[in-house]
Amino acid sequence: MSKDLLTLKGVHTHIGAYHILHGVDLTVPRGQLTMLLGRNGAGKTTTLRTIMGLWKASQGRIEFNGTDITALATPQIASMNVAYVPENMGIFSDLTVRENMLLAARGAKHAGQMDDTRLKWIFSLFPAVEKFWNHPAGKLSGGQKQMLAVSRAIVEPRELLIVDEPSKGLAPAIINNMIDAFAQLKASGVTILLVEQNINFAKRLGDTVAVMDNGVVVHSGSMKELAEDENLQHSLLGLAI
Amino acid sequence: MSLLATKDLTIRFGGHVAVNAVTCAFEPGTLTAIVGPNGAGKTTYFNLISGQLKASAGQVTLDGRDLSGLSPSQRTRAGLGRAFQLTNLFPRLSVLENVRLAVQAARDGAHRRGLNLWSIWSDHRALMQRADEVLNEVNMADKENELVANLPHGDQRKLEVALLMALESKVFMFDEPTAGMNAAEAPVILNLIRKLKQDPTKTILLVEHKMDVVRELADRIIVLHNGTLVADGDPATVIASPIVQEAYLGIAKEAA
Amino acid sequence: MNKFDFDWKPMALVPLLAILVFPFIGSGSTWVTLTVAGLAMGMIIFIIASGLTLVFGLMDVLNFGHGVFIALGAFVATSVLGSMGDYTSSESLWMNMLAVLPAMVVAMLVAGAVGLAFERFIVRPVYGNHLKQILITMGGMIIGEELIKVIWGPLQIPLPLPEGMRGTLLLGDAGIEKYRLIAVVVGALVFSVLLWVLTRTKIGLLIRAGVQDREMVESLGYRIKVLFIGVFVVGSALAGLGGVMWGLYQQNVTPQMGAQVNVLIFIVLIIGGLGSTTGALIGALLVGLMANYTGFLVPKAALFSNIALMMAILLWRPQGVYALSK
Amino acid sequence: QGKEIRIAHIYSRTGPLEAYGKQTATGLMMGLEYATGGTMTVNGRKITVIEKDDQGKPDLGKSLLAASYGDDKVDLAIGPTSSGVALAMLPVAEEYKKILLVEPAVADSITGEKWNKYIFRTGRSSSQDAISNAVTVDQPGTAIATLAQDYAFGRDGVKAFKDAIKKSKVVHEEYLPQNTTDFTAGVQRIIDRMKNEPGRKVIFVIWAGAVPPFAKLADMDLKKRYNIEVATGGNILPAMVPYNNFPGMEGASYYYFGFSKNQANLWLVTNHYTRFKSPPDFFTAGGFSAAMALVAALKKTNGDTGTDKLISAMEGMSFDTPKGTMTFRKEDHQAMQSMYHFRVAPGARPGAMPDLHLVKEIKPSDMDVPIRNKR
Amino acid sequence: MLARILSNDYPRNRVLAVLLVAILLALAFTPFIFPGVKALNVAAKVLVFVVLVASFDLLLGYTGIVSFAHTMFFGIGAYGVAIASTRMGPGWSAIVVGVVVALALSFVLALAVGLFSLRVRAIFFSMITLAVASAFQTLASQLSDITGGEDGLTFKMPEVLSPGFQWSETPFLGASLDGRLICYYLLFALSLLLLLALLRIVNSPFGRVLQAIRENEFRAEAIGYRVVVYRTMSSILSALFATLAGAMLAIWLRYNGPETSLSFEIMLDVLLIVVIGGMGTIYGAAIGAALFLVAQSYLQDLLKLASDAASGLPWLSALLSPDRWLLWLGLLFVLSVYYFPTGIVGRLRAMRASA
Ligand SMILES: Nc1ncnc2c1ncn2[C@@H]1O[C@H](COP(=O)(O)OP(=O)(O)OP(=O)(O)O)[C@@H](O)[C@H]1O
Ligand SMILES: Nc1ncnc2c1ncn2[C@@H]1O[C@H](COP(=O)(O)OP(=O)(O)OP(=O)(O)O)[C@@H](O)[C@H]1O
Ligand SMILES: [Mg+2]
Ligand SMILES: [Mg+2]
Repeated sequence: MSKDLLTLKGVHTHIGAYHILHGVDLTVPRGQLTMLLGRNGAGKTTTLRTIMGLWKASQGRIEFNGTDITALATPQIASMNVAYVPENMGIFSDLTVRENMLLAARGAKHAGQMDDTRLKWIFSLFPAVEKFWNHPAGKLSGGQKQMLAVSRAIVEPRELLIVDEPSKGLAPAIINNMIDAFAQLKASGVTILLVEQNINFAKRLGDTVAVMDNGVVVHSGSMKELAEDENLQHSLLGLAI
Repeated sequence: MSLLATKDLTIRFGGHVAVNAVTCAFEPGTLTAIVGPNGAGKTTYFNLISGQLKASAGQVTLDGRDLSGLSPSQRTRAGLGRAFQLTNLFPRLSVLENVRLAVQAARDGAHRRGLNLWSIWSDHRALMQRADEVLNEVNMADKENELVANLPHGDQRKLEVALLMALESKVFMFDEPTAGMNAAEAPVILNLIRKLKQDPTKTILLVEHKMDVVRELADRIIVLHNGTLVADGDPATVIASPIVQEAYLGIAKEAA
Repeated sequence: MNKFDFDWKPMALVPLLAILVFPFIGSGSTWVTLTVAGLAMGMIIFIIASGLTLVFGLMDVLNFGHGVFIALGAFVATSVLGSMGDYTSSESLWMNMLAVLPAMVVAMLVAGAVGLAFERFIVRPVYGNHLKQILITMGGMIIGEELIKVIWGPLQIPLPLPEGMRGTLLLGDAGIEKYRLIAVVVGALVFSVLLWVLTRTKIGLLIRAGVQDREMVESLGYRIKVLFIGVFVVGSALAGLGGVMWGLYQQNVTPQMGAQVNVLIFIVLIIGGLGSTTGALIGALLVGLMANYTGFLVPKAALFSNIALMMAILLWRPQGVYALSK
Repeated sequence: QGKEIRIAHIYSRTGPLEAYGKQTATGLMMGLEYATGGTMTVNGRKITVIEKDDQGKPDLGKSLLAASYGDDKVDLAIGPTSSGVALAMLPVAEEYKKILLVEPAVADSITGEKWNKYIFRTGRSSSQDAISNAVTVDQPGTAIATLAQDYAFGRDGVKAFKDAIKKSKVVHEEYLPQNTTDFTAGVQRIIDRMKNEPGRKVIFVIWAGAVPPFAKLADMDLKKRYNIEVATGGNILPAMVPYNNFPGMEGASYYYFGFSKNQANLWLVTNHYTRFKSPPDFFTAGGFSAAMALVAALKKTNGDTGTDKLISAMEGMSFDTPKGTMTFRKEDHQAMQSMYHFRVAPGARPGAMPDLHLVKEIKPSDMDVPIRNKR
Repeated sequence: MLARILSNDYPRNRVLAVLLVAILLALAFTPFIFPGVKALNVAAKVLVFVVLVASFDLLLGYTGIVSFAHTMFFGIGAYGVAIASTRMGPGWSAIVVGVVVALALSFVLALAVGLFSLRVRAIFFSMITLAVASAFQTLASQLSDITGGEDGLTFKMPEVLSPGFQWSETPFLGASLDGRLICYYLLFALSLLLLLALLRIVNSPFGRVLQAIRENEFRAEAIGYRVVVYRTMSSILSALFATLAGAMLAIWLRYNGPETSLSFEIMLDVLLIVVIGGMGTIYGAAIGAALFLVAQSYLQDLLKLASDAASGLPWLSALLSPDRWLLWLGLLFVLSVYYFPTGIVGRLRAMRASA
């Protein structure tokens, strides 16, 4: 078993006529939380979508757990025990919160079969999910939808969790809960790949970090190193903290 | 005199009271931040003001005029401008066309808004000129012929603001304008808001979860919690108040 | 929004309508004849519409070509039943069933198989785009009708009802055709199976979710493509079954018979609300009853009874009687 | 001389009446073959038939006819299948001053108010249909209810039928939308009206199109329950299959292959069997008759296709057809012809080929067909 | 000058411009370059359909409303002229009265349909219009005392527009100089005028708002446009133009019936032409109508040639039989969605963009 759960080597992605990713190299070490940072439009979301098979890599190789998944279809990738929270949250607004959760729980045939203790844990992190259990998800507020999206991804244990900007639109208190949640998941052995704009979030959770710009990874290393080096932060992310 | 005011504004969804008797007034030349936990009712409050939702009770007044019963479009024409939490533009039209539509909407009288069919014979160069001006103000003139769908996220948010400027609204309502923007991009939007703030005739309402932004921009903060207005005052006091510390910032850890 | 506050109002519409018209009809036996026949007709309509509740109601595919599968089912039935003269001419209902059941199965298989091709070449490129769906499925329908003409010829083909299913049962002075009772049984069966699958299994949820956000469903690990193909095939097969029932009812099949009921079944679905099997049943029953009542009371208006009914329902509930929130 | 005779045959090769149109075309070609003794020539002039598809669309038929006369320079035209198309075509014949031989469109107005002198018709008219049918049911003490589609064809049919009724009385007229599939309500209205009538009770059905009510009328067991009989006119063979549900039912038909024993019909039936493995149908006989009329006229003019010559040759002309001798009435150019009073064989089996017995040939002299045109 | 005529909306592609000019010239000189009754009939039908399709494009391409009731207004126009000419006798006053009454009726109906459209979802609206249109067609055939029922109405036009009117005995370049020719050029002028008017409308401030509504109805309302009003107005305008197209058809055919102007088949043709030509581009209507109608009119002739050529292969020749022309039309529907998702105009313009 290799050290890295997920590796991307020289991945290129085209969307229609646009060439978006220009040879992304990325490794996600097993059991760690990897942060993917970068300016708007750097290609983070595209990278995650390419991993999930939602865009097809036109060149390069993606390996998960030693298997080449570059050409696999999305459902196959997801079935290899991968959970994904997309940037637009992917809430099924016609369905109730309960039904949304049920679909994410692949093992359960009906709501009664979902893991109770795990649900309790999710409810304690995101009270809104419990409160609106039987409501159509489309009626939730922006932040509540975000909570539901993350809850869905963690309703069953997964080996790899890929999350695109989970803190967007969340109140500070809930962001704290979410940080706790990721910390607990990590402690239970889950590998996490996280895109985040919230730099505090990144600093508190990240083990390793990769920074993208213009469709390539321009820096990778440990989070600690980046957090301590303000110059590096400035040149990579264009901000002073 | 306050420009915009709400009195006992309330809405119920079934048994759930999303906004509960909120009474509040907003002065011209000020920026008021609205904060509160997720699901507190901030967006819903905006929806009630701009007319997207019908209030169960209470009223909204602008310049002393009661807006109850007016449609969203009528409220916009009365001077309420609103940007949306999720970007909401005309994706397959060009940047210039997007702004021009707002300019056209701002012109008084049915004639200008295109309803008078004789206007099909008239020239509409003036509309284009004004649209160009607005795009210059937000530094997007170079992208005027791009389709909005092809713009990066940040530019789309900028365009949202440009539309409000073109509408020449008196009240500007921003719902998390920087959501999903990183620390390097967000300042562009914030600068635009800052620029608007300098106009003493404009009233600005801002919903935002990033406390550093709120702290820097707001003249005043109001706090919604479970639909009720629970705090109102200058930024420092409100942020320090126990309700914000606990329910919102989660310092004492116990969230909605 | 709680699942316990059951929405009973639409259910009351059917008996309400029946009771309301009673004073206008006057004669009890006439009323019984009209009502029972109308309800049974509703069941037949439900059977031919049931496939579309899946394809249009759940998958949101505006399939104008649905009628072709109805016609196809009916034509297949003429071929199958035509070769089983001994069974169809028997007076025994059970012997007849031995002919009709295989006809149904073969019709469903053929329609399902054609549905598979239809999904692949006609529908797949246009998921999510109603306008293109209209155009391309229209094209599919024209092609299908023409191919039926190439295979079975342009002439109408008689599809006589097996002996044992003919005739009328008498309830006092009121009469009800036997075949309609058979349709009620088949309809009830289709309804219960559909309802069970859609509400008691995850399939219904998955389809509804897949229509809204295909990518997300795939990201959750479900093979939506296979699911959609499956649903489309089942929808087509149900249309094939509907074709057999409809053909036997008319005792006569033509290549255009599917296209002729297209509008009717769309109306039924709109009344019922997209995606609701129960709604579709209520819609079908209302349409069946309404046609008989207006046909009896004001025949001139019978032509518009469906449209008037649909308009009235939409003014009451713009999404149909049982709308999924949208 | 020697120049070919060009004829346009405009009919529904496609569209709702495709099946009818194709029969006419077969009949026409076979008729020409028979009438010319297989030479396809009259007086040394070869007959060329140009076929055109009006798709059942009046506007298309109209422009096809104009193009036939104008661009293709045909000498005369035959067709079309549908009455609507025919009515749209009539003025074109007048504009181009060329003959249009109508077959098999039935509307009375073709040889009635919309008629012009270039129009001839070999097909039967609605009146001929209605009158012959009236002859078959018209008995003293009979109460009749009509069941017809609610549009011009149905209403005119009922009107003509009523005009022709002498001894019985029509007690109820039921009109249903053209695309009706559930007949319960309409029939219930008829039952409510008729169940207390004394004497013989008949529902007379005038229905065109794919979904005739016979099967459903049969399933309602009206005879058993209320002693109500059903009667209707003839049709193409597949449409008459449901008639077998009513053994003994009577009506009048334009054609049934077994009824006529003349030379032409025998030739038609035998040759049709050998070529198509089926008996000739309704419209095959029509096309055949049109061809025979045409050849008879051309023979009379010695192959001259001048319009005026042809008109004077055809007015009052008698000619042989599979249905016996027909005569173009001088006044309105309608072919006067026999109709057949039929009875469904007592032992008819539902679902099988329609089995009709001839009761009586209704001769032209038995029918008083009114002249409706203004000449 | 040209800019003003074309309302600043140029073809924006050289091939497209050439194509348009070619169609314009071909239509202008049809009677002389393509002599014969059939060619003239096809050209006249193109003229009528250009207007009909462009008016539908205003609704579908620019406002984003899918309505199947468009032929209803087409039919009203045709019946207006037909009924007035039948009742009042041939003459210009009959035409004027017919057109005016038809426009008024269309106005009222379009207003009602337009207002109803706002209560229900878009696809529901389409299905409702489908039902209404089919009911209207049945109604037209039932009211046979007025409309002539299934058989329709055959009537005469004023003397100058009739084939009987010869203003010169000697044919010019193979075309006989008669009333038909005058009638053709009347249609030509009307068609051009109405097309340019539609171009004006879609490029006016009003037209821009329609596009905004198509793109994002919610936001259009939010920036101050009352969607109801614009939608209704667009429905009415497009209905009025369709009515005029119907009147043109009746004037040309001197016949009208339910099949001719109300049938669902025409609706489908219109829909297909809009898509083939390119939605949301008035020019697409012109190109689509010309190509489609010419193809449709000669499809059966073409198939006959093909099936004769394939007579060696019985099954192929059966499929190619002219009687199966609908099969090929159906295939055209399918292929056009596959290969012309943005229509001819969209295709051509995209070529320029990527070149
Ligand atoms: N569907 C698309 N078609 C064309 N270009 C696209 C599409 N989606 C994304 N892009 C472009 O690809 C580039 C990378 O986008 P991506 O969404 O991956 O960036 P990101 O790093 O996730 O940015 P953000 O922080 O704003 O979410 C951007 O320039 C964007 O404009
Ligand atoms: N149409 C609706 N029907 C039912 N409930 C609704 C509806 N709209 C909003 N709600 C409920 O009202 C509450 C307030 O929602 P709102 O969107 O105003 O929150 P918010 O303060 O903007 O939150 P966020 O910060 O997450 O955007 C939520 O609990 C939401 O579920
Ligand atoms: Mg992103
Ligand atoms: Mg909000």
